Amino acid sequence: MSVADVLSVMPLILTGVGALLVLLLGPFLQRGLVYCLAVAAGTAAGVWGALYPASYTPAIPGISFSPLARYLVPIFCIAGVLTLLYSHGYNDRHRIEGEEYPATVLFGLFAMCVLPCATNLLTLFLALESIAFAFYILVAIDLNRAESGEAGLKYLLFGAVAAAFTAFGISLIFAGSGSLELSAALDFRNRAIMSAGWGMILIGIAFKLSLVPGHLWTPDVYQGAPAPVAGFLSTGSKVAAAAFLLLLLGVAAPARELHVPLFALSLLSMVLGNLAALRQNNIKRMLAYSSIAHMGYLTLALLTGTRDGYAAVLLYGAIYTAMNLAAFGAIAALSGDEERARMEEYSGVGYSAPFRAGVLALAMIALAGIPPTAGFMGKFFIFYSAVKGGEIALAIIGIISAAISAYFYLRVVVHLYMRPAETTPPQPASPAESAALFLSAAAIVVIGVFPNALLHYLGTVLR
Amino acid sequence: MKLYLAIMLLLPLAGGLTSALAGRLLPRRLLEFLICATVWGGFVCAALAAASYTAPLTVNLAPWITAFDLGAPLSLYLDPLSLSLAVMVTFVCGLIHIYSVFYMAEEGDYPRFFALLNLFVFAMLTLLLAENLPLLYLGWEGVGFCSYLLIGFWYQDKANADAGRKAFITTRIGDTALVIGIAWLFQLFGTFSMVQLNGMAFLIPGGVVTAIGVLFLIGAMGKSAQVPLQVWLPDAMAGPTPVSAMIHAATMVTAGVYLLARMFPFFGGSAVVTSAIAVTGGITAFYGASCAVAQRDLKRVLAFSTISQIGYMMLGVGAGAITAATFHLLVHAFFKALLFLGAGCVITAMHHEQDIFKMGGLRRSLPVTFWCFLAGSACLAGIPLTGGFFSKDSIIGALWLKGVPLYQALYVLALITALLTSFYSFRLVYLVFGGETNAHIHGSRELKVMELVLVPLALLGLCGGVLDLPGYLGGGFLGHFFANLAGGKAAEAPQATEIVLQAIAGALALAGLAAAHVAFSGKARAKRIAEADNPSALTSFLFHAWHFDDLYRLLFIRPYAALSGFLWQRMDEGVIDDSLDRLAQGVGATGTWFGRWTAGRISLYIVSFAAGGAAILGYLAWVTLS
Amino acid sequence: MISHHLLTLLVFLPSLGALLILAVRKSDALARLVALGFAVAELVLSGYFFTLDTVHTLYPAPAGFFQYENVHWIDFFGIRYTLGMDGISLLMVALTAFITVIGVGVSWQGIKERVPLHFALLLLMESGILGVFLALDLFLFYLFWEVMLIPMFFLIGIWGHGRRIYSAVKFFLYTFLGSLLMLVAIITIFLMHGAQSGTYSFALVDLIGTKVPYDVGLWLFAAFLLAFAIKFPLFPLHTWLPDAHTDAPTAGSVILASLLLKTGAYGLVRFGYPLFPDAARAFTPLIYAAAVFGISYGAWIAFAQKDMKRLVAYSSVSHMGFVALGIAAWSPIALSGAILQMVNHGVTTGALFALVGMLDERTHSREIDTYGGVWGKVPALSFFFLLFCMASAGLPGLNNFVGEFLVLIGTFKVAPLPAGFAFLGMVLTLVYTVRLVQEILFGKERKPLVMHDLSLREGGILAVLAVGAVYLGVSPSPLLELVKGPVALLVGVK
Amino acid sequence: MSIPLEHVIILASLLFAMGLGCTVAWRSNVIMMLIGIEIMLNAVMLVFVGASARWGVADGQLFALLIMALTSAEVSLALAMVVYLHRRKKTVNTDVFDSMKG
Repeated sequence: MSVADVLSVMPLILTGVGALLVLLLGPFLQRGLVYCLAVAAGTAAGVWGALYPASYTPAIPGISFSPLARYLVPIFCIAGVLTLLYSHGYNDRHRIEGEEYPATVLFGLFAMCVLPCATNLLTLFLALESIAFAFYILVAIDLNRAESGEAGLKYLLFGAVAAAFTAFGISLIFAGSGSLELSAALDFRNRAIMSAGWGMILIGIAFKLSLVPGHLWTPDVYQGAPAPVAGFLSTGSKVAAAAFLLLLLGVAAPARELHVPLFALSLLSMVLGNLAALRQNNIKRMLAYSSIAHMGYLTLALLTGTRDGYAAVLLYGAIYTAMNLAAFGAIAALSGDEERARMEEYSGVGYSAPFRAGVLALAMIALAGIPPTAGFMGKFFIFYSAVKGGEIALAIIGIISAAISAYFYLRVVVHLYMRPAETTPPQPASPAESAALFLSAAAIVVIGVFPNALLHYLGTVLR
Repeated sequence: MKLYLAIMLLLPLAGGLTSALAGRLLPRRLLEFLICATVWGGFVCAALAAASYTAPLTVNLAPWITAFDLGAPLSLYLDPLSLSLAVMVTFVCGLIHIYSVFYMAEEGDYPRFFALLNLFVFAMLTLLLAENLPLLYLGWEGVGFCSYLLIGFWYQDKANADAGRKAFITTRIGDTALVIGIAWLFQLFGTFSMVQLNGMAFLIPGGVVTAIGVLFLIGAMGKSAQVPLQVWLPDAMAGPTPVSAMIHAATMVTAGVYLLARMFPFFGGSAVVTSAIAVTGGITAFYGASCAVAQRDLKRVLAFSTISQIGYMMLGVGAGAITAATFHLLVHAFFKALLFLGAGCVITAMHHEQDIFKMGGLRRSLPVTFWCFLAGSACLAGIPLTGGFFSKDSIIGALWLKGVPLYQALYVLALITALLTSFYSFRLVYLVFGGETNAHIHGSRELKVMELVLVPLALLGLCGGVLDLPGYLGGGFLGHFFANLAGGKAAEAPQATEIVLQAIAGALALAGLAAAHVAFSGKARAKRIAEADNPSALTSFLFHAWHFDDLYRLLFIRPYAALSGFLWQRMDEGVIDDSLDRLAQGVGATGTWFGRWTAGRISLYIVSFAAGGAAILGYLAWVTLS
Repeated sequence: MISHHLLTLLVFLPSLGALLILAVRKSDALARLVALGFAVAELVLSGYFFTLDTVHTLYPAPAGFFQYENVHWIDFFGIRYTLGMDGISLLMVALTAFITVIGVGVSWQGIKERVPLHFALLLLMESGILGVFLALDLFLFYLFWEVMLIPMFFLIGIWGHGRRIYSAVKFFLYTFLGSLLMLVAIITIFLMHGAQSGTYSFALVDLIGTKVPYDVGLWLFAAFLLAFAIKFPLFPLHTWLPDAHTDAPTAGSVILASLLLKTGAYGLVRFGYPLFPDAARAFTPLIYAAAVFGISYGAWIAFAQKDMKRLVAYSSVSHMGFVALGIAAWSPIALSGAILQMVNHGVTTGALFALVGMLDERTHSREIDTYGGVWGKVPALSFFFLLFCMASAGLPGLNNFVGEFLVLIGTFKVAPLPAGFAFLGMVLTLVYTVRLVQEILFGKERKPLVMHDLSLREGGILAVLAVGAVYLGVSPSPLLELVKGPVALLVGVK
Repeated sequence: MSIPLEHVIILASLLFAMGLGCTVAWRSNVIMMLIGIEIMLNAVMLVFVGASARWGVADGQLFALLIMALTSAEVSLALAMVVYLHRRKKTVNTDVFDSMKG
């Protein structure tokens, strides 16, 4: 293990050590300082990840800082850092104390950073489950709200079942190919066992990506979890799950027998997610259903099995991260002692808190896929790759459901700007929140208008 | 020449715009002077143009609509037809403008009135002088628009505004046919120039000529108040009397006749079209006369007589006697303007009472009006040697000379109508001016001036015959002037025939006079007045103008309004929009139903998940193992 | 340098103004002034393009375009930032700049709340619409196409009346749903062209040459047509319009009617027909039917309306039918007429909405029943009301006549039957127009309304529009000359 | 190797299905659910160990060991949560915790 190896896995070290440090030093430091430390670790990991050249040679067994990792690690780090920035003020107001929160976030971030670096199934699975573990804790961390614990229980039980499926799938792949290398997943000599393994993995991932019918936990967990956690969960964890599949697939298309299951998952998720969100009056549940639908789009791109499709998945991951972080961040920043849950509670907020509401509105417009936001660019890429990959029927269904989805996103905007205020205006936002919101909003706009550089980089990410 | 024509058009336009935009800022006298001056200026231009006229010519003023091979420039065409009508229009309108100044002396909203009056003259001259059909249509609609607003000038009374609306919409129905005709012509020939089109009819099948001719005829029906589009004209009398005189008697309503005369070379070759025109004219002439017999409102009598007289002009066109039709048009303009203006004097004097059964004895209190009105009635009735006699007779004669059964039948109809015309003309005179006065007369300085305007018109009406004397009296000016027009040269009849025909017509006119005398002079007059309140069934039928209004209300207006509401509330909001709303509701409800799956119970979640997994695995097993 | 990017300046100048207004937000008066300043500057700039008679471009421009910009943007998909201006675009741009000034003018006093935001949205709207009229890259076009929905959504939703939120959402969803399928079609033709030629490009000039199999072309054109027909709006896809128009604030209605509807027609002319000529021909009977039916249907329903604004809204359905008819005929005269009619309808209907807005500001009622005898109270306002009603009814000498006449004549030449039915619309148009005039201006006062006549600002707005209406009616030739070249290129005649 | 891998997989599948059945059948009892999950993971480990033996590599055994660690962590987390929730509602019936739905 040379210095170069150490340097190449520096993001992992930074986040991992950061998590430990936060946990150890937490009792002795001021609360703000703890968050600062966590943010610093996350930022450093992200910057390092973005700047350090990627290579395929494993730094340590099972880990290599691949181009995919170089693309995803900064995204995860941004998600983690923004989450921390949102959380500070939020946790203050909601009396979520203790250093275990930033430590767990950093731990989750660490696991996320490991995932794209994985070179074998074992690391991959462990990373995936570690992420889940972090979120089991984070979701249930708000002891003042009964929903938080309830959501944690549901997530944990459901997650454990799903993890069992994934693990069984991996074990079958191992049984079929005799190897735990990533390439083993594409070794179809033993077709029956391999398909069964892939089917199991698919089901497990359907849970992670909240694809129908593994989606049922999503609304409950989003609602129950603290808003920043829900934001982190909906972005980091989902992108990681998508990356899990991409790592297994490389640049190869999914086996042809998987086409129908993937098709069904995508179709059901897009339609059900968008429709169920239509009249949802709880904003976080609405975002949960929207999440389901968006993961349906993602699956649509994946389904095509083309480089374009995979690139679209990766781009969409980044864009979706920006959009959802902006949305949940705004929700967190607008919350007082309690979160604004119902839509009505956002009435008139557009004028009492113009910046935060503006970011929320922007996020909604982006989620609806309206240009010139990144959401449009992402959807465009997805539907482009779908049409190019021959999935025209599904693309049309998806696009119609996306059009319908504009309704519930706009409902939020309607409440923000077009209805008289019903609740007390929110407190002023902290600088950290403002900065984080500004960052995510800027990302939405910049990726929406100038996606070229990112797109070109994506071309090099896929092996 | 170009200058004359341009100024002739621009003066009234400028006057109208000035009055519309700055009328309130100018002193009233100045404005009044201005609007009269513009029209008289137009007359001077027309006269100068007539003086220097040598041969038909086209004048290009400016481009208007130009797109690819479509060209509709602002170009004017001067030929005997347009020239003579332009002179007449400017002259009659000039007189009526002067009359209006005094008639409307007490009106507060005078700038609007004068603006519309002047704009009307502009539009009418455009209509007459237009070289191409779109420009003609501009004038055509322009006069319709002015007429609409002038009928409803006293807009606060709903009836007036309704009358204006009725006129506008009814004529628009005809106009639409006209535009379709124009479009068709352009499709066939690629030009709008009437001069060019008139020489090209032979290029296309007769059936098409007929169809286009019928479309133009429908257009003319609307504007010239011919059956079945005549319903608007009687109501149009709601407007101020000078308006009725100028627009709804002398000028605008004859536009249809003008159009058909102008395009006659085009469809003159189609017997169907000419017959259709003639039949329309014949029926209308009879219809108008029959209704006029039973009217009680002074202006409505005149309105129906206008309908009837224009029917005669149509008959003339239908018989191919363009000269005769134009002759009658000109003379009619004089005497009908005269009658309306006389009626205006009467109405002013009678404090806006228009019921002829409530009038009487005015021959003493309004002697000038009486004599002029009498002259006008004589012309209308066609009493021998008046202008009306010669002009009407030349049309009736032309019918007979066609020598075709259809036209001979129309000849008989025209004679009956002539008898009726004479009867109702003098009925009117007897009722209004006969008997003894029973009302206080409102005399004023304005009334004196108004009466003065009647005199030149009366003279022109009486002596109008010299414009085109019959052959045995040395032939006429118009006949020569129009000789080069297609259809301008009327069939020359032997003088003996002509004299006989005129004798018959003259005798009938005198018979009508005699009948009116018997029925309405002296004691009989009082008896008729007493009877008037319980009219017979026939009188009532005629009084209600054959119930055309009721029929149309039943057939068109009510269903239109009902269907309009139906389309809006049942179709648009009920079916189309509601189905969308329902669809949206349905989609939303489906969503809520989907949402119910997330019931909050983890056991259900896991069962669903396991079921999904089983389905996928089952499918995979089925695919890989089969 | 800047002279090569005039089009960019043209498109984004209003956005700049909007950002400025939002950034300052100091006082309402300042916001108004800045908005007016930018709108007028934009109008001047668009006027400047009329003076450019020669091809003046840094980039090789396709035939007919005298201003052109073509810059790298998203190479990954072959998307370029391509703006181009020909006679048709110029006309639409000028209309947009003109109507935006009017829009700023009519909302000068009517908008009392959140003034800076309102004016910023108006300017953003202008940017979006200008982008639609200038974009020659299909992706860019689509982008602007959607962008312009957002400001309108806010305008209706925030400052609207009645069921404003319902209307705003309906407007948005309806148009959004329609346009997304167009996106699929755009992607499809892009991929087909790429497969055929090897170069992937969204540029219109490239895509026009694509060989599209007939049956695929039908589907693709249908997707385009759906998007455009909703904007148009063609029967039976028009039901968003009465709601949106009625509930929008005055400036919103003006811009919606005058500009937004035109984007549909423009899209069909610029993209729909040229990209899929064969499919378009196959769909022509359908468009004829929708157009002709819409003309009569809209007019007929307008007659029954109780709300002035709704009446004018339905009249738009009717009038835009003529535009659709002219496009469907796809003959030089009809197409010129349709393009001219877009401008005409923009001026006339914009003016009518402005007038209705002015009446509404005075009496707070749009119910026709509350009015009556208005002429006696506010003669100047009534004068303009009558003028624009008559223009709308197609009185010759005013603007609408020229467009409708050209459309009808041109259509009659190639398709007598649809044109013949469309002629009947002329009568129906008059029926409802005259009814409106009658009930509002004439008759006796039905309710005691206190009204003051036009202010200088209102008079100025209406006078400018009136000059436009008369000018277009009397001297349309220069504008027809302007569109002649592009139309000839589109239709394929010399 | 005396037992073919197929047999191991079939056995493990049965085990997995039974575990799943356990989680599903006792529906709401959280303890039974955890036991079921445990059985499912045991099935996974069985396959790993079997496959390791079949292919002659130790990777599978390693994986199995780590799954053991994973399960213990999971169960401890779950039980902690159960205790926490039990304090609130005095029950281990998960379906009682359904305050969020729709």
